[in-house]
Amino acid sequence: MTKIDDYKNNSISAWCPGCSNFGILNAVKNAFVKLDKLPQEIVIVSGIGQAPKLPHYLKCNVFNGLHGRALPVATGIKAVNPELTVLTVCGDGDFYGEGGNHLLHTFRRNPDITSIVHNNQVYALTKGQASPTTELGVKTKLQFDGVREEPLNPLALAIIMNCSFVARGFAGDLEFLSEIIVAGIQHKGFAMIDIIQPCVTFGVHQSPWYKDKIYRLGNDHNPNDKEAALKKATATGDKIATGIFYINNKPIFPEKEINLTENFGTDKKVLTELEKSFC
Amino acid sequence: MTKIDDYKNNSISAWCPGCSNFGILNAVKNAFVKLDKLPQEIVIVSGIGQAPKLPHYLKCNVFNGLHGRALPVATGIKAVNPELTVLTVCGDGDFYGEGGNHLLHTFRRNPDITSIVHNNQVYALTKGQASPTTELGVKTKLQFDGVREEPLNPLALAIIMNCSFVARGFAGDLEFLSEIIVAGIQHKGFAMIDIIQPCVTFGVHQSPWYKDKIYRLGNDHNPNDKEAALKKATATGDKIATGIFYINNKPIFPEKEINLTENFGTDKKVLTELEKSFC
Amino acid sequence: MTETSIIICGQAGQGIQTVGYVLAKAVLRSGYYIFAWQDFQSRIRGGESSFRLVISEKPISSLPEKYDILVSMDKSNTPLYTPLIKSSGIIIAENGSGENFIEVPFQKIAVDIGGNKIYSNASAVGAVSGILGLDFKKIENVLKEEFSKKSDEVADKNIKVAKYSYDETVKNNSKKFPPVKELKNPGRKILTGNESLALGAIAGGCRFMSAYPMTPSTGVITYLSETSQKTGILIEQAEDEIAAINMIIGASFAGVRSLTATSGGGFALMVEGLSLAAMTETPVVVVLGQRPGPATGLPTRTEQGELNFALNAAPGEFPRFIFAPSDAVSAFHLMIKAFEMSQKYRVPVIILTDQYLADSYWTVEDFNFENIKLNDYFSKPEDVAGEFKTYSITDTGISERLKPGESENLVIADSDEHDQYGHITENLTIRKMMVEKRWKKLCLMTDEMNVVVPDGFDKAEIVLVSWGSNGGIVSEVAGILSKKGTKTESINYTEILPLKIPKEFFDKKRKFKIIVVENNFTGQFAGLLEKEGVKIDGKINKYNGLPFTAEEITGEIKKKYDKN
Amino acid sequence: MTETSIIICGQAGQGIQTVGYVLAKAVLRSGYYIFAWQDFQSRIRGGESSFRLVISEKPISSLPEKYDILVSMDKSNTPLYTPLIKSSGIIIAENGSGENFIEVPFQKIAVDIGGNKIYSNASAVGAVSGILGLDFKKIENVLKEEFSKKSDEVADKNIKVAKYSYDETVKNNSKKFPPVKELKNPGRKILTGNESLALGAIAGGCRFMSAYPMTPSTGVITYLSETSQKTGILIEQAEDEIAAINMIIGASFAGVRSLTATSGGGFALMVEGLSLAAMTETPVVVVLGQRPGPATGLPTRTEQGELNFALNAAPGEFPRFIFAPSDAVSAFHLMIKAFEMSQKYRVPVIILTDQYLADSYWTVEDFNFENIKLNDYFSKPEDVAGEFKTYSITDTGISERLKPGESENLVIADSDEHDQYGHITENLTIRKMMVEKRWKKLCLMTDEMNVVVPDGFDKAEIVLVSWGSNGGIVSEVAGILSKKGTKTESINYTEILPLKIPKEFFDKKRKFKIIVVENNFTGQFAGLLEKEGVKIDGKINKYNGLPFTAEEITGEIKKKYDKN
Ligand SMILES: Cc1ncc(C[n+]2csc(CCOP(=O)(O)OP(=O)(O)O)c2C)c(N)n1
Ligand SMILES: Cc1ncc(C[n+]2csc(CCOP(=O)(O)OP(=O)(O)O)c2C)c(N)n1
Ligand code: SF4
Ligand code: SF4
Ligand SMILES: [Mg+2]
Ligand SMILES: [Mg+2]
Repeated sequence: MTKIDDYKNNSISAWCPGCSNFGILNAVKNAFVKLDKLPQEIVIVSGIGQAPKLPHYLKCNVFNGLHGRALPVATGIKAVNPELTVLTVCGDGDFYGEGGNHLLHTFRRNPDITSIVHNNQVYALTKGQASPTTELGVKTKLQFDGVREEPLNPLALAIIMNCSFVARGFAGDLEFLSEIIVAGIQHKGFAMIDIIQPCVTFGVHQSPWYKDKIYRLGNDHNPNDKEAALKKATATGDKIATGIFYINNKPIFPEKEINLTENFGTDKKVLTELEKSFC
Repeated sequence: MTKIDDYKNNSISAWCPGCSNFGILNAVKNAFVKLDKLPQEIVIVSGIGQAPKLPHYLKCNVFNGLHGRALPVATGIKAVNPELTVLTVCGDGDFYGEGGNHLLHTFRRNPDITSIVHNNQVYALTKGQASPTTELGVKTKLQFDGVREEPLNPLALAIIMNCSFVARGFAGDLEFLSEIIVAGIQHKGFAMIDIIQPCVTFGVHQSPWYKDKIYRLGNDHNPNDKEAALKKATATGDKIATGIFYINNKPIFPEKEINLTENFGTDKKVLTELEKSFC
Repeated sequence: MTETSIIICGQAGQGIQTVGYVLAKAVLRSGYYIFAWQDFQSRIRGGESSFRLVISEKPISSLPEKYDILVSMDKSNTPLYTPLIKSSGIIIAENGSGENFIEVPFQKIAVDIGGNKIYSNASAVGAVSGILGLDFKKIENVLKEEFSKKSDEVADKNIKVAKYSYDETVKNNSKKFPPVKELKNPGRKILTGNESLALGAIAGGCRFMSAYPMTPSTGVITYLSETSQKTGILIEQAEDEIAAINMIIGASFAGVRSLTATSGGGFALMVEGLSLAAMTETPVVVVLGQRPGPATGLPTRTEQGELNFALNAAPGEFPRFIFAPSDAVSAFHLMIKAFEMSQKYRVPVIILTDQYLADSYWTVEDFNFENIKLNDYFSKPEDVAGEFKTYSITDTGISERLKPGESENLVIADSDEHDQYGHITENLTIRKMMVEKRWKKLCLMTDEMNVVVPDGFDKAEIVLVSWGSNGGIVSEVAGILSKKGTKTESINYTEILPLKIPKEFFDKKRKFKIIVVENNFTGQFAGLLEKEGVKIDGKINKYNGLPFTAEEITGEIKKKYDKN
Repeated sequence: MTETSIIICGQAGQGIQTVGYVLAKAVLRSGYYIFAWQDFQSRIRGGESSFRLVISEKPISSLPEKYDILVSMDKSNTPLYTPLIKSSGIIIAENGSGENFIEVPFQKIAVDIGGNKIYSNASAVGAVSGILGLDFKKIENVLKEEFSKKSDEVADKNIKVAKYSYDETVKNNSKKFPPVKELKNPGRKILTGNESLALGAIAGGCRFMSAYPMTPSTGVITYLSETSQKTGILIEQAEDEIAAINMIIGASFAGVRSLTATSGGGFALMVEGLSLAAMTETPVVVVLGQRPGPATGLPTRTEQGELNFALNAAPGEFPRFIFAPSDAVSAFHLMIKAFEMSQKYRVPVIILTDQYLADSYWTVEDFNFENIKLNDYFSKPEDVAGEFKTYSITDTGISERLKPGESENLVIADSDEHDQYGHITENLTIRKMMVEKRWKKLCLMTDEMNVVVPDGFDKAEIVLVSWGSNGGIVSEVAGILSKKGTKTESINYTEILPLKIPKEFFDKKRKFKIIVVENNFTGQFAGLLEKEGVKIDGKINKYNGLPFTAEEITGEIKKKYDKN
């Protein structure tokens, strides 16, 4: 069995003291322990932002790519080496803003990867502009008159796009969050986990505000029921559900799981056969 | 009153003989007549593909831009000159594939433009690859083993994203289609009209196949009812609904409708005032 | 027959490509060399298009100014292409008049014999092969191979129609051309530049390709898709070009050789990804098939307007390889080299092609598969001492490479500036070290470059310099000029960056004139040489979307230098 | 006091920028010149950062190697910045020891006097101004202006704390610095490069800006957003950089001057849009704020690594303008020129800045608003004869322009190759004409370019050539070297493309050495000159993410040329 310390590295974090990102980091480590994944079996692909620095504070394989482009990189990795456990870690700007088109089509492609989205409703690293999930009317330096654009509902979007696994976590509920992450990783297919991640620096709401409102989805919610999932995802009112909203088992990409990394060079017989068609 | 001929230009079409694009072209012209729009009042922004050649076969202002990028161009035009009637004309690859991220965020931004999507379920101009709406299993030169990715449901996506006006048309039902286009243009906000556009060259299904299945949404459908709209949009079975699925009135971008094109140069008083803060 | 040139013209969708291809293959098998270029519009049906086929006893890779035979499948196309036919040439069409005109009722024969006008193409094939005096058996075989994929009946009908048309033409027309002879057929092949690139990718160990369709490069992924069941290469159409390059970066990071292909507009979208590949030192091979720009430009035409873009694309500074194949053989071998170099140096490689190279059919003597040797540039985990460093500082700038998951060693890559382990850093001393590490590779990279220079070329009066797909044309021009008395040599660059320049170019007292021939407006390759201090004596540029012909270049030189 | 230099250091989030800014403004109002550079990390809280402030009686735009005063707001930062302090310098901090150390309990004073440790900054401001002998009234005013935006109470408390700290410092320390005097204050301004660009955009008639946040350029849109109610400029944050450039292309097509701003990675995503602007001849102005690459690189540091990228970015060939401001005044005026030129020639204009220019505070004597004259380059619909042609062929390459919707004239633009009306064409004769039309503009465009050259510079021993933000530094170096006996001149390029080169550079017998100073590894500007045939005698490059200091360059030159 692996231990929390197996994933510990000695980097000094660049996150703000007290940030809820630390909670997510711990939940991720916990999930790895629960799954007994060796660091070498894991690849975390991340984008650019505060949240995407996460894999630098862990021990595992890491590809810290471009802002908005974690999904295709992760897809490429998993496509050629299905033995790896591949996750993405992104910010909400990263994942829903710059990277929106990849998300839309990853729902359709359904690679077997797990995406963790630190949804702090802000572009933190660039110092506080509105993200696609910022609420209407919130004023920022750039949205000087307040946000005019309707916030995007990631869960509803994922469900309507038949995403294979859709969940919401709360950075302040480490235990449940790590359970959700475990389930997401275990799920065969694309698992999107949106995490409410209060930002102590730029955030409109802080953890205590959320604590009152957040509840865990119970056994009465059937994640195979799309309609119910959608209802939960679009529910308005004072309560915020966390947990697994939707599960939709469907073929993954690529259908044949072959470790192509073991496959070096090309059979000259094949070449010769192909060549014939040109004679 | 304007007449059909007011929109006629003498270009020779590069579309295949018999293509259903011609039906859409006529429906668009009809709509302009019904709305009594002068050619000069209209701007059509298009992408790249077979369908986006449409504005070259019309008389109006035209901006034929890049593959996938019609929406932001149209948004920019309408933002600074609200007096113009701005449409986009795109292919399904153009609009849902390359341009997916703009679509996602245009739903949120809600500019007062009307988007016509020629959904022929194929990348026609590049000779027949799968588009985001091609059905599972369809074989193409590139999707040699058949399409593996789930088709995108544009209407459901639009509705869940609270798109301001969501409709489906059929290129073979000119009359109803032009009514829908009229309604879309009249609607204040972002109107997305997905049009079933059978491709005689690469298409899996042709017009007669559709004719049997297509029906017009009647008065029993209330487009203000989001749930009903979603149900219609996700309905499976043999029938294909056309008409206005969903209407959601909400603030447009930009909220203040000011014709900035009439506004030349800068008041030096403002500059002087701003300058003071740096002293 | 030593050389015959044919235009087959018609509307898009009429299948003139099939006519041309069947003829080309049959002639190839009679031991001739083939070169064929396709000229088409950005549309699916209708309009104007042509398949230009040159048949020769000698290797050939350029087009003539005027052709021997016009085969017109479409009335409205005939007048457009007639001006390209020699006065001694002939026109084969459904109807028309004049001395050089051969009337063949393609459609009538198709319907009468095959029962459907879709066999008009077979009828055209038959007529032309009759005129050429081709052994019909050759045509029959090719038709069988091509159409039995559909059904035996279709194949049969094609053959029947072709045969009828062949016999009729032979009967009704005294041959006007020296017939195609039966030469020795050493098993030559014809294939397009794109097919050749794809074959090179297979030979180069490619395991993953992702791309978004874009003319003129789509053929690469299409071929790899069609053959994927045999090769085991994984193919994925991406949602956009940004996804395509990021997917292959992922796959390459995981440990497999990966490819993408696009054109200028799509490449523009890949540029940020290119810099990601460079910063993370993840090998990628990107095919950039040029077409006339800016923006959408002329999607189906040819140009060499994106050399400077390829050289300088992407934020930040890093070394890269740029190759520009001249023909199908060169495309094949450079693709293999691209994979090898990108793996060895962990840098991006760009392969510049253009519509002329990508869509043309080229004759290949032999790919020499037996000489291909791929090297595995990954280290063995057991050879790694201590904690693994993705970006270890070495004398060469090249660091050891491991695959994630293969061993306990963790592989860490970062698009931020990073330390040797791959972790993000803001230590500016490390920053400086890393910039130097990345650039240190340049020295060895330059050693890998080959520029083929004719012996004693500096004794010539004129040295024509070209790059990429103009190689064949320019070498032909050199031959023509030399024959006419102006000693001319040609040097074609296919390995462009890091740039190597023959020392003779810098000789202040050199006697030869350097004339750079390029398919662009600004003379981009000339500029590259100038930057290094080479004086350019003349530039010949074409930018209307069409390839050069040898006659054209010869004419320009004559005009400029008053050479015979 | 003639010149004093100060480092204020601390963690991100501690507000050292406020300390520095308040001091800078107060000193400015005493008639001094200010220059301040900000050095920070890519994080929100913690870590290491500094605000470097130089106060001088003379204009100044560069940083010293060593500073007079260190103000440390954070214990862990103190040892990092202490090495940058002169041996005669002093350190002001909460605690420490040594002769040059002044202990000021920032936090204690903040809590005791203001009731909250957030007033520590005010305490630091007070202490430093005490040391500098600043008239406290000046500080009080600035604090009031800055903090009364929040509330009068906050302003008051800040003032109280600062005053207390000021008095204590004055009381307890014998002054070590010649005090700040009351010079004549001619109403100078301080502002960052980004603010200056934004102000230039307002003055240049900008009506629409869309951008996606990216360091170091975000400040441009932020300033325009903050002032939008006054200016009426419409601001929209885009979902990505592709949307940003396409939105401004749309707005510009509709008829308004439009702007976007980004950094290298975002610019990469705009490259296809850039070629769309070029092909459709739609004016756009794009600010490219450089930072060290490749890829994400060092987001908050400085570099000049994207000149070649800006020069060659985008598929296809087309002319463009590139400007690279040297300081705030230059940023302001070049932004206006950018708008004018892009409108006049209907071409894209790229403004190259870098973190050094964008984030630094520069002193501006006067923007001379009264001299700004904007021209309306649109035609009057009534002056248009016949059917309107968006791309009419003219002698200059410049076509008439109209706004869609303004009249019966239809405005048609196309990213495909097009005819004069703007409709898609595959006519290759028109293609050729259109390529030539687009390039014809180059001639007049070149005439618009200014390169400021000192009189008789060719009599110097050394001519230092730089571009963009290095102008001030390099001119200082020239002064130092000249004073030491090596006659040195400096030429700083702010108007880069189309490139104009002083004829003296080409003189084979020139006596002066050309040394090019750039913040990059490969010497990109040097390469540009070389391409045109200029021999470069030396290159000085820095690429660790930090700006040059004059001492550093002087040292390099000494090393290389053994010049004292
Ligand atoms: C192409 C590109 N555009 C913009 C940026 C600048 N950028 C860096 S992080 C960021 C936003 C971060 O927000 P989010 O993804 O929500 O992460 P957070 O910092 O909030 O955790 C932006 C816009 C970039 N690095 N690359
Ligand atoms: C950036 C970019 N990528 C790819 C292309 C090539 N391309 C042109 S049209 C097209 C697809 C057309 O499909 P669709 O949008 O569905 O239009 P249709 O032709 O089917 O009407 C593609 C991929 C391009 N022009 N630009
Ligand atoms: S800015 Fe916000 S989200 Fe980012 S590390 Fe700080 S508190 Fe956390
Ligand atoms: S390819 Fe299909 S969609 Fe395009 S014009 Fe032809 S029939 Fe219409
Ligand atoms: Mg965020
Ligand atoms: Mg389509």
